[in-house]
Amino acid sequence: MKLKLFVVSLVVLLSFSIAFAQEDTLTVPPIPPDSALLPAAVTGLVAKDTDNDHGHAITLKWQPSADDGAGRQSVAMYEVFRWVPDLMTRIPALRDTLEYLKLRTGDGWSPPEPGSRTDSIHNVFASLDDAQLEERKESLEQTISQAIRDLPAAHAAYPEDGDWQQVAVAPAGSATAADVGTKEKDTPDYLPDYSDFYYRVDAVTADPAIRTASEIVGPVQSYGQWFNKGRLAVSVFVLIFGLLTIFFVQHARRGADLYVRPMAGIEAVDDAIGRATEMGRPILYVLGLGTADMIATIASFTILGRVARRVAEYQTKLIVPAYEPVVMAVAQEVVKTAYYDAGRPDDYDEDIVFFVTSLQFAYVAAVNGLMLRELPATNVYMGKFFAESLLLAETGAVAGSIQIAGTDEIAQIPFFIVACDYTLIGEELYAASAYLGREPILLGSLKAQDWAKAGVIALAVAGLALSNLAVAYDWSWASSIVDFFRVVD
Amino acid sequence: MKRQIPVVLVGLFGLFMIFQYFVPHESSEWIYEFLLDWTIIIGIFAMALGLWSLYRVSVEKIRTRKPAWGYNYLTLVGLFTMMLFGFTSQNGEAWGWFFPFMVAANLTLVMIIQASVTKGHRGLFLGTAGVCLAVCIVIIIFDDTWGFHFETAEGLQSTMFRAFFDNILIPIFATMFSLLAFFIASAAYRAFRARNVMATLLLLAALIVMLRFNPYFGPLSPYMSKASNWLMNVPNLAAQRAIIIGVGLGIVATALKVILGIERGYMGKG
Amino acid sequence: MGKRHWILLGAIVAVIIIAAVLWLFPKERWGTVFSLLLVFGGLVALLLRSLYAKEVERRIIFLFILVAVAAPILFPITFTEKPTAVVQAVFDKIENLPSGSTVLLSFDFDPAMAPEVQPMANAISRHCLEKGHKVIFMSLWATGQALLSQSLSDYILLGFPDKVDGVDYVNIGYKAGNEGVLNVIVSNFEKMFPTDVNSVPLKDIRIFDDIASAKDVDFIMSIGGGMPGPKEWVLFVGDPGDVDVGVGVAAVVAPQMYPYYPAQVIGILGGVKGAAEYEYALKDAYPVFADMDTPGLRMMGPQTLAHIVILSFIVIGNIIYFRGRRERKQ
Amino acid sequence: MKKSTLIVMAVVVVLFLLSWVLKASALQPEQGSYILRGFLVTFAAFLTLAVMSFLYQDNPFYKFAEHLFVGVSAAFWMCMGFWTTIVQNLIPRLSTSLADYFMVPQRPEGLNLFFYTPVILGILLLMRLSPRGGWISRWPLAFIVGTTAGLNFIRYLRSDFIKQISSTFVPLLGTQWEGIGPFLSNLDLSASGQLVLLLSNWVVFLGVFTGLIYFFFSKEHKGAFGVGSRVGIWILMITFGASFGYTVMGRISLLVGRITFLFGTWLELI
Repeated sequence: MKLKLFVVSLVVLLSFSIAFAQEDTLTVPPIPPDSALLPAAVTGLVAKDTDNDHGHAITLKWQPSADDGAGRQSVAMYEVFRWVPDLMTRIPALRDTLEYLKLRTGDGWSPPEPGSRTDSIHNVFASLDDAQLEERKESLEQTISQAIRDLPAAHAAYPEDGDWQQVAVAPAGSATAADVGTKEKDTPDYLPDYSDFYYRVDAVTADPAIRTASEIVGPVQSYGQWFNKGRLAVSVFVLIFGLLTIFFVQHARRGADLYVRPMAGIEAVDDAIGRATEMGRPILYVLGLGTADMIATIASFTILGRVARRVAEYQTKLIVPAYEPVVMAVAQEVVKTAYYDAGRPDDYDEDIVFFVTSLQFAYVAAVNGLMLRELPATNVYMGKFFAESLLLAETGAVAGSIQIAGTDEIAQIPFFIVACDYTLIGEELYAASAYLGREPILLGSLKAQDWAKAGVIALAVAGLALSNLAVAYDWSWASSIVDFFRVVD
Repeated sequence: MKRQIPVVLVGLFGLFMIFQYFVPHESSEWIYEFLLDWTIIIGIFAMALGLWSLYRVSVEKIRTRKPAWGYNYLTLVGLFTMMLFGFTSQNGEAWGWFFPFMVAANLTLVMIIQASVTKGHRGLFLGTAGVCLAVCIVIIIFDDTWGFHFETAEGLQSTMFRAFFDNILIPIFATMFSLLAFFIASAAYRAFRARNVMATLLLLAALIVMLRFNPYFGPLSPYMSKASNWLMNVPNLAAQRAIIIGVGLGIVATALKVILGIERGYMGKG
Repeated sequence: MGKRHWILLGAIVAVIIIAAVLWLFPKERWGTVFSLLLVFGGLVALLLRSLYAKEVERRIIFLFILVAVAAPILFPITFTEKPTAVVQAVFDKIENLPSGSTVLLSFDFDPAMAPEVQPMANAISRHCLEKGHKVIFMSLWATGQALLSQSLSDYILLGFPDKVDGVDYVNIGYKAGNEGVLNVIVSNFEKMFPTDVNSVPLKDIRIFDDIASAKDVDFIMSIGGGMPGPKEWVLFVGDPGDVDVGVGVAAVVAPQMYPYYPAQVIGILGGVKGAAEYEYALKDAYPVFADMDTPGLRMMGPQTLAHIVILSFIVIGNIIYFRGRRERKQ
Repeated sequence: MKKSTLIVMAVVVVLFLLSWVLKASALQPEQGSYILRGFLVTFAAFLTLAVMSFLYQDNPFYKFAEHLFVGVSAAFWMCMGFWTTIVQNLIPRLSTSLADYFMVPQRPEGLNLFFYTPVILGILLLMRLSPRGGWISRWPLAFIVGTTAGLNFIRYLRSDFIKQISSTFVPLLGTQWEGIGPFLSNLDLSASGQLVLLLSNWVVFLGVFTGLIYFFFSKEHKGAFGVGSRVGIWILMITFGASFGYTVMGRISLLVGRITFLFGTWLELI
């Protein structure tokens, strides 16, 4: 009997001491039901700052437990724990209180429902007047921002005043997980950079109570990188293409004669302006539905500049209805300069370029009306076009205008081809500005574009050959080259 | 100087945007997000420019008696009315003096337009405008069935704004769009003629795809749809890719030229 | 024969045909038969006329299109549609996600495009809700927000009276900024959408408890056809955020989406045809939807007739061209 | 005005009034302002028909719809921009009292004085309106163009260029490959689906190859190069034809939508 009592008290004492000993490190049930069922712990746990990111994240790697997919096959998943200082868990509560105070001091506040969480906060502050509330609010704001500043220090105090929290879960069979926080200080998953983090990984069985913790790793700090290595391929392209452009532009500046193939649509522009002058009818230039930040629109501005200059020289009338105010502002600038350059500043009128409206079909309705009433000799459509392309081009055809179009919007090219006299397809739009100006610098960049295309073809052929051979002969180095082009986002 | 600074600005911001792509660091992200927000906000300010241009060109058309000038009153009244609807809403169920207010406000606008387009009688028109404006102000002060706000805690509240949207904007917008059904037929009729190899290819491809879901070809139908799928998926994929690569290159080259200051057409110098 | 004789002959033939139709067909088919006769008779007449190389005036083409579209609306004709692989892929994705997953549906279209893409938007919304997914509705188009709210309250939610706003679905509406909006939400929803359309702060909405950014969503479906639209979702959210994106697009944009399929886009619904196929798949899989309104399937009648008219005009145009060329040569 | 014009006008007015009365009386049993709603539905139908009349020729009804549309849509777009961007996104970052006034929630990150910068840039943009300060408006334009040029440079280089190239890396010889395949696999025209698959891969590859050749600007399209370029433009044309044919469906749907409105909502025939 005495022995029995002794054993029982010993067990109780032992379990207490285990519980005490584990309080700092474990939040799992203190007594493992049967140690024989416990899975083997993961080994070789390594925690590192996640690469190629802005910080606020840690990547963990480990060797799977011996009972994961082998041995007893009891591991169902891995749970990643991070040691979190109490200060960090206190911040959301402080923030809730602050939120309450903000609502309370703002307009249209009504008391919360009894028994709710807000109600318990409300009870604390119920008796305070407005001035006191304001005071509390300000001090609380300061407390919170101070707490956020103190986070690294609190982390450094490990293992004092803190607890383990689960931060990520990985399925069985995995050997890596990431603890990704945000950089937003006012969100609960904020993860401060340059703070000492400690991690451990639990191998968990189907019964969540049966688990084994790994060794604790740390301290490890997260920080942002200054270069994303996953984007190396892009940077190589940027460099090559930039250098090519600069090289050919310099080459052209030195007076090299560069051939460009004839393009019917471009040559038609000059004829069209002459035709308009003869007929005494205006030229309609439509910049499309793009905004000023789209490159197609920027290319269109350049073409507009050329056309406007020619128009100014011939003293023909130009009409440019704009879809977007910023586009309008830029186009006015372009046309104005063209008139000045042509030596006819007096002919310039601020209303050559005007704003219509920013709703697609309202714009089309107005431009269609314009076409039938002003009967332009020539319609030029350059830039971004959407569904309205055919509406514009068919109405222009009915009005008997010569029509020249250019867009990089693939879906609309067929309609322009069908309804217009000349169409610039895709990249031709971007080449057009160089063509019209015949400036060596711009032609130089065309040359760079062609070289890049040749490079693309070569790369595609090489890549094709490589990926084929890699499949056929199982070459891993070949696929690693192919992988180089798979850009990390 | 006046021309240089913008070019420098373009280069500076352009280069930054390129660099930030490779720099995952927080500070670069931070600036990047700011810049994106800024461009949106600046764009909104430009609306004032657009509205002013619309107003001036419309008034100019009325003044110079351009073809269909009379309709420009309609444009301006529509603009002004919709704008007032956009900034006002009912406080309760009753309309009160809201509609008389709208009439008076629009009369004010029309009188101001008249004053700016006529040579004589300017005083008369301005005087009338003043009277109408006074009526508006009186209504604003004494009528509290509606007020100057539009969005409240419950979301969009202006009944008339919604009514105009549903019954004027939507019908015209959708009908304009539906005109494409007619135009696509007339364009097909006019252009799809086997004039040369290119036109014939265009024609044949269009025919095959249009026949794809026609149930009247009996046993041939599945082949029609397979052929059209093949066309859409294989040659189409190839051509799209060629165009996309070309366009991508064109965009990249143009963007680079803009950033490096080689291409200045958008600044009126090219 | 003079002109008068032709008219007389025509009148007699017309009377005979009308009498024959009235005699041969039941009353409820008269409308269909007459409209078909009108369209096809007219086409045959134009075909005969084209042998003399006489051009057709464009207003006549317009008239034919109008009749070909209007007639099957008044007197319906319907067909069955089997889903193709690209459509099935979207259906399967939604079907195979575990119930309770979060799906983001973006209504990136305006009233004008609505007839074409609204049917698929409705069908997909219904599918997601029926499957028990949590749905976030939004729009990148100013004109899309009103449409979205309207179709939610008038069609989609009618079949799901027990779904709770903020728990089973949420409508966060529209923000200006086009792809700028996408750039922001790929890392943070709340920054761009502080509240939903009812001004409820996002942090008080249950769906957003574990959804901080578009990256956390299980599946994104963008329905639209312009800019910004499906393509931007792929480039600005799907790719950088590594989220599965499906797209529903106007027929015109569909070929443009193919290069992104299946690496960057998991499936494509193209135009009414895509909607009709999806509706068919949905009806097939869920008996609940047996009586569902199927605008996509319904619209295939006018489609078929209008296609025939356009094809006929292409043929007529070519006959005119070749006859004309021969005459010119002579 | 011609006599016939007046008659048409009169007929339209009479029909309009008739429709209004009938529509309003049809709506009567329901609650709400049925006179207004009857008017709005009739007006929407009138606008639909007015726009469709453009197919016949330009006419006063179309002009009416067009000018109204321009004005109302410009105001709509302005109001939406103001309420959604300025009020909801900008104001909460600038001032607490303004945010309270417009009843928008405070941003979590609170005030941010950096957002005065776009406001200042926006105001600089408005300097265009003054004849002397126009040059300074180029600064914000330069900011927008520069930022987005850099953004587009990277974006297109990556998504439309490098990605498209890397997706061309497909096996032309191997058979165990399963990549872009799923949509090609429904192409079992013959017993050996693999053969078609392989053929398709070759077509894609050659299509991209020749398509790119067509876009060469600085080399004369002669000889073998000329043949490549010709094949390239043929493949482009096939694609455009197919794409045109594919679009027809969508455009017809739009017309179906409008006609459904006329027959259903307005005339209640279906």
